[in-house]
Amino acid sequence: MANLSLTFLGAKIKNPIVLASGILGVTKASLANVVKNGAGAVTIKSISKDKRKGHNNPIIITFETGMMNAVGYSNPGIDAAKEEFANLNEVGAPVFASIIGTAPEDFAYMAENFLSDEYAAVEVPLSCPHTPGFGTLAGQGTPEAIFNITKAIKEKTDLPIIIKLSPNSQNLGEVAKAAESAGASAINMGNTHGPGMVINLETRKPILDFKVGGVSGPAIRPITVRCIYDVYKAVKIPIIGTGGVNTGRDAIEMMMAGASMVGVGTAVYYRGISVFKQICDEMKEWMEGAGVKSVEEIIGAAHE
Amino acid sequence: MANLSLTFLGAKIKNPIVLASGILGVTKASLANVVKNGAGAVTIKSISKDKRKGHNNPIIITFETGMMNAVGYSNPGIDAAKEEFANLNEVGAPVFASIIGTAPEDFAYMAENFLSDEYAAVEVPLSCPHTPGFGTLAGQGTPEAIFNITKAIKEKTDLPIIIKLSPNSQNLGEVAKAAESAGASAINMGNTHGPGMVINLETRKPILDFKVGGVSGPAIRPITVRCIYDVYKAVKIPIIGTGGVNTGRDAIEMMMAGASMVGVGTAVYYRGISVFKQICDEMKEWMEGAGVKSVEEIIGAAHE
Amino acid sequence: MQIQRRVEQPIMLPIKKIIEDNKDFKTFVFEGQLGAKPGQFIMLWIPRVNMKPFSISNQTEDEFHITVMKVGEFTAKLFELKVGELLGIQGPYGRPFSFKAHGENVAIVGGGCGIAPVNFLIYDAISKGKQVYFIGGCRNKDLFIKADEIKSLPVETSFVTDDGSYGEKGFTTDALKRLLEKEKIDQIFACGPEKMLVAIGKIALERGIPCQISMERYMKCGFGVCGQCCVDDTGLRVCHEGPVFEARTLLDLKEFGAYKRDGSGTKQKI
Amino acid sequence: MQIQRRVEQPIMLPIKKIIEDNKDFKTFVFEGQLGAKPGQFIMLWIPRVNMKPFSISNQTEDEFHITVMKVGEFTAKLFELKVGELLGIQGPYGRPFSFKAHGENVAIVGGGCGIAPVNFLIYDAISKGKQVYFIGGCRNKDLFIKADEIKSLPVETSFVTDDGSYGEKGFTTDALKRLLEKEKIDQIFACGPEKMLVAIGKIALERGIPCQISMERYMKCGFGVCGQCCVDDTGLRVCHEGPVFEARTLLDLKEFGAYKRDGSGTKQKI
Ligand SMILES: Cc1cc2nc3c(=O)[nH]c(=O)nc-3n(C[C@H](O)[C@H](O)[C@H](O)COP(=O)(O)OP(=O)(O)OC[C@H]3O[C@@H](n4cnc5c(N)ncnc54)[C@H](O)[C@@H]3O)c2cc1C
Ligand SMILES: Cc1cc2nc3c(=O)[nH]c(=O)nc-3n(C[C@H](O)[C@H](O)[C@H](O)COP(=O)(O)OP(=O)(O)OC[C@H]3O[C@@H](n4cnc5c(N)ncnc54)[C@H](O)[C@@H]3O)c2cc1C
Ligand SMILES: Cc1cc2nc3c(=O)[nH]c(=O)nc-3n(C[C@H](O)[C@H](O)[C@H](O)COP(=O)(O)O)c2cc1C
Ligand SMILES: Cc1cc2nc3c(=O)[nH]c(=O)nc-3n(C[C@H](O)[C@H](O)[C@H](O)COP(=O)(O)O)c2cc1C
Ligand code: FES
Ligand code: FES
Repeated sequence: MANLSLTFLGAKIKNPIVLASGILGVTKASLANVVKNGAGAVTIKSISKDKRKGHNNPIIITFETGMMNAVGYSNPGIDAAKEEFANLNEVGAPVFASIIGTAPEDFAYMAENFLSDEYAAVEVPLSCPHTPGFGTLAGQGTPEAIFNITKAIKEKTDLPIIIKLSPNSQNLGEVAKAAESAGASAINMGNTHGPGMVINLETRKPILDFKVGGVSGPAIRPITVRCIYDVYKAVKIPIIGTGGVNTGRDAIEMMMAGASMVGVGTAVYYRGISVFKQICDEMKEWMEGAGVKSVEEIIGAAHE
Repeated sequence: MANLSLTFLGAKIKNPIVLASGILGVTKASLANVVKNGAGAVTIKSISKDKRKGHNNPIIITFETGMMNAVGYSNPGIDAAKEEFANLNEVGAPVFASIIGTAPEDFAYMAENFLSDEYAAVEVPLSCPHTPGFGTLAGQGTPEAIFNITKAIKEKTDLPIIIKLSPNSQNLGEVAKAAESAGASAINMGNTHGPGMVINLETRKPILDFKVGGVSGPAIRPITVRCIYDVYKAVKIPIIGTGGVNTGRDAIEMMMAGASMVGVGTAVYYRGISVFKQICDEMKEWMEGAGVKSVEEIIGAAHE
Repeated sequence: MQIQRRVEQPIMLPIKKIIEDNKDFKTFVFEGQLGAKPGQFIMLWIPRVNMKPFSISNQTEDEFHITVMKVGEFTAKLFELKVGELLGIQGPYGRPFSFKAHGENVAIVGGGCGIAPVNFLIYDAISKGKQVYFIGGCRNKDLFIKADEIKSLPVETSFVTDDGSYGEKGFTTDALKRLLEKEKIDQIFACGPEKMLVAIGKIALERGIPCQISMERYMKCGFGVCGQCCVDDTGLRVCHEGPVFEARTLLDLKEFGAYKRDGSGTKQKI
Repeated sequence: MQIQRRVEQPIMLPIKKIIEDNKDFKTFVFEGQLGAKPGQFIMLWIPRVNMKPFSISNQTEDEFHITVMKVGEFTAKLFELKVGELLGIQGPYGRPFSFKAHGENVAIVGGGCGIAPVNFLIYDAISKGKQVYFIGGCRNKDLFIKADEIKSLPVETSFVTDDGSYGEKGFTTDALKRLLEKEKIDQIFACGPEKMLVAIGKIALERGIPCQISMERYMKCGFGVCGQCCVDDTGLRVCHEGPVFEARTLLDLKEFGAYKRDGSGTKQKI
């Protein structure tokens, strides 16, 4: 029998599929529901110090080949979120926190005051393409910014730190190395692409209220694969490959490019909430056909 | 009756759809065939001083939502190309040249020795993501490089210069302004995205011989639209919007974002060579329904 | 005209007609066959303003209706619009009401705003040959919607108001209990204020009568991705596994009748 | 097993069998139903080496063949491979040969390497109840492929070699002319060296006999995008509007029998 379990950042995980941040991650109950539907680990929706309303609706649309979102980091703020995400053992699988801020101090504050050892790790997206003050719109994607923010968090928490990168980074290798050298334990490659824009012809207006939004889903998979491939060449820390995975085949492709775990978000739209189980079943089927016993064997296989 | 004709860089063109460089552009006869199939203008495959073999095959693959190519600028070199593209009046519509080089001097050489006033304009891709020595792999996409190359060409030709940009440029506005201030007459926004990678699971190897390739087709449209929108805000010179257009609806969306003409390449794969006529028919149908008399009315309409 | 949707983007339709139900309610009529079922909702886009969920309050061969109560910024803006102006329609979304194959007598309970979605259900029930017992409740006469319309249908109706200004004085729950004593009811459907829904659900459960309830939660995407509408402790998505649920499913929820979350995810008491 | 393709990417298949036709030719057999028609080709991928076009030389319920002549780097590499090794198959591509609805007697002419694709056509013609007159030509006996196989079929055969070492001495054109004098031929099909194809096309045209010819040009994508295989002066794509064309279409081409282009687009005399 093909074995999907693996060790990631010291934790034993039953399969490499992790719920990506921002999809079905508003409540603990929803995370538990995702685990019931087959995910090996889950990531909470990103939390900031202060409560955020986010952008007006529409915040998510789809187009012929993918999805676009500009949620704008809506979240209830640190206090309500701490209450929401307590007793995480009830979720049934490792939970990754996700924290955001506009300056290194914010991240340090979040690390100190929000995190707890109930989380398996903390993920830090420095790569959102559609929220002013955050991510690439705030220059958080440069090697310097990444180094400083990672360091600031590292001083305040013992949790493994996962830095989530933007596929737009001009020199991904450098950017990933900056995270590694500042003490990050893993890279999440990566966030949404673009941003993109879809215009409604009748009104001649962009549809998303923020006009532009990060692109996810099938449209972005090949570029994500290349990004993972580049990061794998540059750093030794493990990678969560995220972006456009819809099937077991896609997940295996990400792992061959260098991912140890595979993030899944938009696929919930295309294949329903049981997509986590579906992907795992498809991976097992492929592994059995190919004679691969443990999923850990194929990590980085495309580099050989 | 809806009118698709427009004036672009001083030339009267029967419709805004232009064949993108590198698709069906190896021979003059092929360009004429594309015009017969409805294109308003055509662009030749990019030509370098010396003959180039390009990358080994596969140079083009498709994936679920688009296409990836790493042709590697195969072309017969300046002398054979001059012979190939003579008597361009036989093509039946304006022809844009496309020249490439590894240094500003190469571009100057091509401008001086390859171009003729049979061309309606010269396009200069500084944005190919998959050919060592050229485009973004050679740093040709920075504002400085764009400025210098445009200047060098400008000194050697009186043809209008179209600078073709990469969607990856971190600051598109700046990059477009560099071209404008160096004397470019138009921007082509843009080249392929990524690059991306598709891995064959059985062999655990990237499929494209160059491993990575530029992404085109439906997958990239929303990001292209946003890029056009950004460039339109930054410069006064007209824009050719290229990337992911498949239908008349898509072409109108590009024009509302700010494009004066719309490049079409990969759609030949999805809808056959008559795609140029199909797109024009669909544009006319939409214009008639929306009461738009001239296609020039909608350029940049999404900015109002 | 069949309204076709390939992607989750609004389709622009002109407002065909506006019916002023009363001072707080308007019904907006659009042309086209939406293919919706009773209990389903659409996301309504006022371009560059916002997009919010509204139930389909009726549907014919070539028209569909939504009935809106003015409660805040978005609905106020909507009330300013005139016939002919374009609105974006996205959907229909969600799990609809569904009739059991056997069971002639159905009780349909609508409280306040909740009369809108069940209005469509009443028409559907009639067309399927059900005997409909409708119970409508409101705070007072002025707030009632669709009362005359429903009265004109082949339906047994009873109306209640908190102050007795229309129909009997009392609550829908009282009326429902009276009905259940008199008639053998095979299935109950309800939509309205959540406290009322809890009470109705309990009445049905106690008596072992199948009951479907439509509930509301803050929605953003409307199609099951953002997680904004998930309920405790099951994590079910109101936009996708709901908005219509079996009463038992809802009564088992920790948050049903107790609290909900706003657009930032912050809990609010109900 | 039906081979299914959703995207233009190679599907990996193990070599099931290798037949050594002669010292320069090998036939590679793969398992699976490709759904190809005679005259169509596949792109064959040797992983991380290159990908090149080859015609389907036969197809049964559960197998298909390609027959390859060793001429350069890629084909030499291919000749080193063993049964069981994986090759990438992409396609089938191109416009196939097609029979006219009426017309019993068909002449099929294969010259050298061109015998490969017409081998498949012969089987197809027989299964459609045609009377097949096959003319095969080669420089000498040692280069012939499929001769014994074709001879064993219910087909009238005539073979010619430049040196008379197999069949008669002479060219396929001579044999064709002799055949046309003897029999009423309704349709001619041909594949082989381009100078031969020009001559055959002319013979057919002069006599007003419908004639389809398969030609080769340097191919990269194989599916009509790159433009590498376009011919002068029509710009038709050999990979897409061809490789099988009506003889008239080809004889009208400026370049047919005169020149072709290599992988960089540089013209070469034929
Ligand atoms: C499935 C569903 C069906 C609905 N059907 C109808 C209907 O048929 N008729 C009708 O009048 N109303 C309906 N609503 C409620 C309607 O969406 C809100 O009244 C409307 O969004 C209020 O917007 P506002 O800006 O005017 O008010 P606000 O001032 O923003 O809010 C007023 C109240 O409306 C609710 N609300 C606001 N935004 C949302 C949102 N995005 N999703 C859910 N609730 C929200 C909240 O409870 C809030 O307290 C429905 C809601 C849901 C979830
Ligand atoms: C539609 C079509 C069907 C073909 N069917 C067969 C077949 O059934 N059996 C067979 O043996 N050969 C066939 N060929 C030719 C075959 O593709 C070439 O022999 C092969 O590509 C040679 O590669 P190489 O590296 O061994 O030789 P090289 O040294 O690269 O080239 C030798 C010659 O092969 C031709 N060639 C090389 N590359 C290509 C290419 N990409 N496309 C077209 N021609 C090329 C050129 O004429 C060249 O001069 C076919 C070609 C086409 C276009
Ligand atoms: C609706 C939506 C909301 C998202 N919100 C967040 C977020 O809050 N934090 C974050 O790090 N990434 C966020 N993302 C990005 C995803 O985590 C993921 O990186 C991206 O969608 C690519 O993966 P996918 O194609 O599997 O969806 C969001 C994506 C979507 C579609
Ligand atoms: C097969 C192929 C070859 C290409 N070759 C070139 C080229 O030589 N020069 C160039 O400027 N762009 C080249 N491009 C990019 C296209 O001109 C165009 O910018 C891109 O494909 C996006 O448009 P599309 O989605 O309509 O194809 C090529 C694209 C493809 C698919
Ligand atoms: S509103 Fe987004 S999941 Fe329900
Ligand atoms: S081989 Fe590319 S168009 Fe024919």
